[in-house]
Amino acid sequence: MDYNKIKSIIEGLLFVSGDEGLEAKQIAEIVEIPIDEVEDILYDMQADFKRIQRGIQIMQIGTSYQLTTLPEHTIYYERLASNPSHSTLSQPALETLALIAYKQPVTRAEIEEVRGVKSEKSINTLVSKGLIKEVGRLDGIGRPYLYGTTNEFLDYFGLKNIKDLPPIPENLQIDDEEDIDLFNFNHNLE
Amino acid sequence: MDYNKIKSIIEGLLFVSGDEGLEAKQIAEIVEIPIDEVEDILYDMQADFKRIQRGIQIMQIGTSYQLTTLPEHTIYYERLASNPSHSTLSQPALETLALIAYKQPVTRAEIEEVRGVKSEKSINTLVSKGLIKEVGRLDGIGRPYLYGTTNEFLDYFGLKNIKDLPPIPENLQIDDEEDIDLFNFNHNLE
Amino acid sequence: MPYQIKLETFEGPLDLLLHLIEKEEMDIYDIQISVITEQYLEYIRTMQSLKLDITSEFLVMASTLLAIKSKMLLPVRNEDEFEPIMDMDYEEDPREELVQRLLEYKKYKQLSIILKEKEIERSQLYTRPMIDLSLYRVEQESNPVEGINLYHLIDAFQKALKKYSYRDPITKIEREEISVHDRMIEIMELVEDEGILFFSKIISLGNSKSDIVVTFLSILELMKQKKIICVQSVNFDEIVIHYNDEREDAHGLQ
Repeated sequence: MDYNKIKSIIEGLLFVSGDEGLEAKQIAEIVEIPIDEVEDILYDMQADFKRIQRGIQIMQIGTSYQLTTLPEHTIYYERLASNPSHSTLSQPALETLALIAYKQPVTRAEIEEVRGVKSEKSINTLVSKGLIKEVGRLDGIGRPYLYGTTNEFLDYFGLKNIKDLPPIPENLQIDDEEDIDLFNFNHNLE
Repeated sequence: MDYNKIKSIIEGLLFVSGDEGLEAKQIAEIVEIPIDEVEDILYDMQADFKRIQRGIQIMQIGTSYQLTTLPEHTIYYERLASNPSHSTLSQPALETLALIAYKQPVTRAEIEEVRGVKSEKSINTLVSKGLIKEVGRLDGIGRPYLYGTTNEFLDYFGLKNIKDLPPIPENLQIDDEEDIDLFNFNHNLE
Repeated sequence: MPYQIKLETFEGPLDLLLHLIEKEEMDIYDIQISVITEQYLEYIRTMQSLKLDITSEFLVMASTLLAIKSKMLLPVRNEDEFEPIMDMDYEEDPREELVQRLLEYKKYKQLSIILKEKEIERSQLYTRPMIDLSLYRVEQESNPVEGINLYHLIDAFQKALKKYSYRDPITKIEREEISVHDRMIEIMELVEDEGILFFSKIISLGNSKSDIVVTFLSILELMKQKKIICVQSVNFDEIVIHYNDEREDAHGLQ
């Protein structure tokens, strides 16, 4: 089949699949070409889209692909009434998620050990948002659950795969972002 | 603004607006250019899409524009629809069915409120498959139809009655704060 | 006159300690324990005086700090009183474990900030829902829900609610909300139909915080009007809502 026609079909398939995305494997089955060829074409299409200034891009999330808008045009989409933007995760949930993402598979006890606070609620929130899941159990007392991140986690943060996570900062510098005078309590507290 | 950039933004806008499409007037307001210019650009884009063998097209319906698939690719969408990784009901239809099952009787507006997208198509599909039906009308403006599940729905899922539906797992997160253990400081330090 | 004070909240004791160390511009490897302990306790006392909840973790850390502080005051093992504490054996530094915990926590706190940035970047990309493929389905299926079971249904329900909670609350302001009055009628209908109702069940029917608040207010109002009776056998047990038979005019609501 004509190379451009395949590209055209794949674009249509990605369009139809919307935010569900499509696996390269599915595309291969539908278009009836080998999977590595599909991957090459997708890679090629990503470049095409950029080159001819298309208003959408092909994003890879894990083994699946989906169309999204471009970050530099966000302001225009915000002007449309229906805004699908994410609600943001709370700080406790983000901390818990960071731990799970980098140390997975990890138990709740290990998370609480590092964070120094109970983390059950954050874990439940993350599970219910589909960002983490139970990936097994640890042998040993109580056989606690081990948690790991999901494909939705990758999607939520726009990561190709888990290795795409930003590296752990090497030097831990003390950052003085917040300068709140907490301890000026010489006022009268009543 | 650069002509190609405007095209790119318009493509993204049409993509994001989905099945609802966009009026030329809305596009003009968002991109801040005159409406006749928008119409010219859209006309131009339609030609571009054809020329470079894009997998989607810009369709004009009345005064509104939307992106749609190409009729000559129908066979591939049929394959996608019957691909084993897709269940018999599409994800939108399944979500709509789930909402109706758990929240019945419910109006279309309520379903759309939760799903954040138009759900008329899904509702029609479900009605035509005999899974849901109109069960009454709501008092109030427009007297909208109320939908509920059918006996066939119960049959298919092997339920005696609707109360047999499994409970939704308890993960209603009122907020993300951590568990709070109440301790009275006075009793504990010293 | 109401007294206002700026009090930051911390994720936990480690978060608070890091803040104090940074504020004092201390070297994390050489924490002045007595200064930090003092400030830490001061913070807890303030929370207490403001009637804020203090979690057990904060108190455990307070005792850890006090323990380290007292160890630091003990004479050094090799009896050289002039030897500064920092020259002690590495393992002997009572602060060592705490420092390691702080560093480990700090690492993940920084990573959470990176994730936050990624979250924002990603939230600026828009997409569209999948097209309903049933239009393209060729063969007429005998079972329209072939391959779908109840768990798919629950999953779909949760996904729908998840999307709902993802959407920008700013665009949701004019959302139609159920009034307390309407919710009271709904609850009465449910109680009359079923005889009894579990509180958890009613609450889980709602899907937003305001829904839950409305439900809760409705229950309180119905209790006040003696239309329902709520029973809870022990603390944290299920609250059971009963229809109040003894009241004849239980139906009409004002």
